Amino acid sequence: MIKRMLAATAALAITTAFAQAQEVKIGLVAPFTGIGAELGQQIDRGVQQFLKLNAGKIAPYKLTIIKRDDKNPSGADSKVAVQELLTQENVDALAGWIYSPNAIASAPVVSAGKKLAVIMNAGTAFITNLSPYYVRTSFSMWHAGFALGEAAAKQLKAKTAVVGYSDFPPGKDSLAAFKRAFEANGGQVIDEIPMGGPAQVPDFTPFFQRVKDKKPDLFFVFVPAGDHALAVVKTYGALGMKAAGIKLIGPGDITQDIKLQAMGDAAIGLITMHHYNADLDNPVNKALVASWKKDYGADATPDFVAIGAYDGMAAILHAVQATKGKMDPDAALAALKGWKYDSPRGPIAIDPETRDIIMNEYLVEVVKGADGKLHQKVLGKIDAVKDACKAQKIGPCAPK
Amino acid sequence: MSATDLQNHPAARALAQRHRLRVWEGLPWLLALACYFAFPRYLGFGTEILITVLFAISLDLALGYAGIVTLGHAAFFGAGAYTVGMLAKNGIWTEPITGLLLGAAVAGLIGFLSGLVLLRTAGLTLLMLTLCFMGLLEESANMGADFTGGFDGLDSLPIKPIVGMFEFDVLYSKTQYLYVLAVLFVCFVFTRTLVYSPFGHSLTGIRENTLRMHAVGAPVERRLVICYTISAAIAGIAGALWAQANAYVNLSTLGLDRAATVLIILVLGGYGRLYGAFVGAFVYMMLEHFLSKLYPEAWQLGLGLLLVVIALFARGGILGIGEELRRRFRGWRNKP
Amino acid sequence: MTVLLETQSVSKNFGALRATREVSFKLEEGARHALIGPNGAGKTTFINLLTGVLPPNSGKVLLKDRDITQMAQAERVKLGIARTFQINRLFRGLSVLENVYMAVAERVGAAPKMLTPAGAQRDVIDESMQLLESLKLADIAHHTIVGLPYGRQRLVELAITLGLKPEVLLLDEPAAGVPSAESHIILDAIDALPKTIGVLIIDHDMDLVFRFAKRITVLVRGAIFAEGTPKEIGANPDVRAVYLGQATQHG
Amino acid sequence: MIFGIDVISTLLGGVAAGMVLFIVSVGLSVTMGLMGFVNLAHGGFAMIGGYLIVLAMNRLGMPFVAALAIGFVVVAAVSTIFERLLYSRLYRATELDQVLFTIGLVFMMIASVTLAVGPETQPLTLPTWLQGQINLGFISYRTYSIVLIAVGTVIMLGLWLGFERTRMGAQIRAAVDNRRMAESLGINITRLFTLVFAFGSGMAALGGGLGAEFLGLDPQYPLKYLVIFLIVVAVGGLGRITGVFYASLIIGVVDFALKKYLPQGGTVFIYGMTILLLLWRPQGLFGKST
Repeated sequence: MIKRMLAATAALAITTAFAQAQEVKIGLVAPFTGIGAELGQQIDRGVQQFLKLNAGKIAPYKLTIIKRDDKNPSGADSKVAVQELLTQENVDALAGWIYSPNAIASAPVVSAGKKLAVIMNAGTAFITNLSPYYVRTSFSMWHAGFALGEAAAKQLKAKTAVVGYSDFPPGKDSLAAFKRAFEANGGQVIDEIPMGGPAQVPDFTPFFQRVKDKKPDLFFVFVPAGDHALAVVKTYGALGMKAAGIKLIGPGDITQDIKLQAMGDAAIGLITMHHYNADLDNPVNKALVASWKKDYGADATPDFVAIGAYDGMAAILHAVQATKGKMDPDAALAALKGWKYDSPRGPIAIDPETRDIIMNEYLVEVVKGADGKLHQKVLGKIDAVKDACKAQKIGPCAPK
Repeated sequence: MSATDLQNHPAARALAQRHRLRVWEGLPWLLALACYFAFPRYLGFGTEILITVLFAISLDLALGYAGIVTLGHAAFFGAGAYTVGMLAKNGIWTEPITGLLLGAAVAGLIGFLSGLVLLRTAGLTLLMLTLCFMGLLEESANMGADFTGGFDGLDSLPIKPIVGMFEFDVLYSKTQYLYVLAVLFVCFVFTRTLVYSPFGHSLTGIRENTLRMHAVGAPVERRLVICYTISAAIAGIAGALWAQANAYVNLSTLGLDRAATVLIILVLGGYGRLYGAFVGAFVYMMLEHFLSKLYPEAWQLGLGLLLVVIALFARGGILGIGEELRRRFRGWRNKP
Repeated sequence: MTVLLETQSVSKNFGALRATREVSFKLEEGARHALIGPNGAGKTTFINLLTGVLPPNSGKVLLKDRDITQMAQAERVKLGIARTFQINRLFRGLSVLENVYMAVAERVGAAPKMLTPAGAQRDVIDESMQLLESLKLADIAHHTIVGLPYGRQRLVELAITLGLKPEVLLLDEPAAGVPSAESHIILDAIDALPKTIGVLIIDHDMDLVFRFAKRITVLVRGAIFAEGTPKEIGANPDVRAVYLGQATQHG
Repeated sequence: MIFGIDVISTLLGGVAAGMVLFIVSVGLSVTMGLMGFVNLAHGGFAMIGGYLIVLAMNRLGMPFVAALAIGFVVVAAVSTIFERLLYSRLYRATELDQVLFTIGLVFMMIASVTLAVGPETQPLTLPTWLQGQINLGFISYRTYSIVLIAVGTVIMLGLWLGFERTRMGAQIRAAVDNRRMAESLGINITRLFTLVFAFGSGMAALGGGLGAEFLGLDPQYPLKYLVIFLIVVAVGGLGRITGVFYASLIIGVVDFALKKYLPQGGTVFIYGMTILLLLWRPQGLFGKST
């Protein structure tokens, strides 16, 4: 009797919920204060733009975003934020993570909480191995690094390269990826230079002077997106390395769209490999950039961080639709494995084996446009690039 | 005055009863237990507060009682945390309670050795030496990535259940909260005994006037090193708890951020007072957790202002303000 | 009479400044000895050499024929050398009783105890209180140092030193800053000390010096200028010229 | 060739970096030596100066040199108010209270700058005559580095002359060595403190602007560089102008050379070197030993 009554009440609750548009709660964990605040803002805007531009597809569901600040890469704040989102807010899915250490520290909580968790930025390759509920819509450092290593040898016809990197795991990942591909194609990395930590921008002069003395064909740099990249390009210009015939290349972190215009003419001629830039010519991206500038000002622009968030929301929406709003984690994950989507960065998919993203990589050169601003010109494209680290089971990426 | 008069002199009585337990001293513990039942969904955050209290107590012993001005105390927090982390990650030692003792031993040893060398100096030189020593450890942990996990740290530490029965609770941190509370209680009782002992009294003497302590024949340097070693060991326990409760360890346990924050917390609560650590950690972390979300810049501005005001007008921190108010109230009440 | 404390041609230089020059000095058991000299004569430096605050550049310091030249300050205190400071050095945030407790606890070896409360050391408290009573400080025993008048603080300084039960007592201007109405308490306290203790006093107050001392050493520019009974020193024309005359001039 | 282009370019780069350290830190050293004040907010004055200078250039179109002068004057004036109203109350306080007070000030400065200007790095664009490379005959090197070396040398000579040859300099030296003695000689310590503090903060502002090319400029500046400024002061010895100068150059060159030749070492060597130096000479390399 009681059982039947309960069932009836439950059924009633479900029907009312449907009538009111079913709410799906998403916990968004990112740094909204501190040194990463600018990146947190890009995440937030990427999410908001997706909700705005896809309002028609989201109905009849209602996606509620609950933001939590994880402040710094210590891990602790992020973990507590995830705990509280799961236990206090009872969220249906988690998303965010700018910093890799935070995604790593949160992994056990995500596993215990049994909810879909979409990584929108953190790029250390092996993170997706740490919890079966992690799905990544951003990138791993291997995507661009490995592809650029190949292109450097084949398209740019370089024989020697020096690698400079910020001394933390994404930097080391980048170095490993680039070196592996570059040397497999006949190039040689003649020097590897750790250039300080990610927390503060160092004076790059001594490192760059070392590179200049080594006279390589290419100088591959990985530094975290943001203020590091500005200093890199500035020092590159000031030391006259371009004139000395050393080409600066790297993943798109060194030409992040929101920092590009501040770099000035020193950036002209920079060559990067990346999955996104705001100048990409496709209708989805055009619509996004236009809406972005309308909402946040003419100087504002989406960048690859924002795209990670935008596509992350697309993934969550797909899971919501596939589970009819119930967000049962196993069903949601099953729906996302092999999911394909037409993103502002071009076609993307989720690798069913690794839950990591498959996407195009673009070889890009920085040029000065007729409008006097810097733009990114696509030189070439590689289709459907997988995270090479997990694809080839290298080091920590090999499943345990 | 006769001998009994002297024994019953208010000063003698005050000194003889200084260490007696006051009724209100049970309050923090009751409150902490009440929170366990009242806020079961905030225990992860509560665990962080309790660990910070323990860390601040360790600093109070060195800084508040012995007057060792250090900006590098996170060196010992990190030493304890990495001891637990590295032993657990490599499957060498995963039992939690003995893990705490190992963390304390390693941190204490580092405290003892560095104290032997560094505590010969004072003032700015000591401040810089403790700071640089911590920087050295942090940078070593960053570089020794094969052992320490570098910037990413060591994750998913396989810590065994407490006394073989209570599993660590990943989602709600229930077990962690009670475990940390119990360890905090034990460490607190020890520290409280220590500061009211003749040894603790002599530490206060060193803080108040080092030259005079030499002149009454106290082995000042040895006392300081012993105190610093004990303080480091307790900080090591706090760090070890952090690593166990979170099941990971990373560079943030060793950084200037943590060292400066615990200093601010202690001074905010009131140093040299034992309970300043409780008040400071609770007030600071509650404000940070709930206010900083809403007004990040205003929070930092307000925190800065608070520190400036305390440094200028209320040298005893929050507890100092309380004592001052009580004194004034009494003076006012005793007036005819 | 046995010699308690002795220096053998001790010298101390600060760069080019020769603060102490080859001073050979003896302090005997039961001595009431005064060390006087004009400003900058090196009196305090000499005390610092005796107590081990400074190491000498050359020469020896002996305590009961034992060479203590290299010994640290704290160890010398344990052997029975205690001093007061020219400027008060007290535990300003603590009560008068707690100040004296510090010294007594060190002397009886209670200070290193970690696991029993300080308040449980009844013997230390009782002894401290009796000492304070003898210096007429018992009524202010619970006062914090900060609020006390300077004269009272000076007495606490003496109380701490007496709490060490020294065999050799070095008093650096013990009555400086003490109102004359109270200075007799200090002299009375010194008079009440066991007769075996050797006391060396440094002071400018000639009344005090001549009332107290049985022997006087005059130090000028770091070296011993004259030594003798108060009568001899008072009658020594050279001393009058370099020191006493000067002192009277200055008032 | 032992003294190859390689070594010379390392020396030039290191000395230029050292000059920036010197210009920022010299005020900190003198105020700490003179007043015994642990002023952790010194880098904050450098940041505020840097912001004034960059904003004056970027928003008002002011030329670089004029902006530097404005930065110096404004920060010196503002710091006078700080010194009179706030710092002076804490001259007799403990180190801990001074640390707390100045950390509080740093937080307030960071928050104010973030609120007013934003959290991002402020780009400094040097005038064209300072950009690019200059040919010194035996080597082509970054023009701005050479200019910085020249400017730093001139400042050092000026300060040295001021310290050694003027009445004021003599007063400062006397007060650093023995404050009580100086006071009894009738030197107006209060006025001296204010002037020195203002001048030191002004120098920091200048350093913030001149060094922005290397050190960048964002709200976290005062905390990011706090340790290195303190290292320079501690190694140089409190209140010693020549000491700070040599310490800055040593640290600048050693740091630059280590980064260039041993980048794997990170900051370990600088920390290690500082610890050894301070254990060897607790008063700093050029400080007065007690």
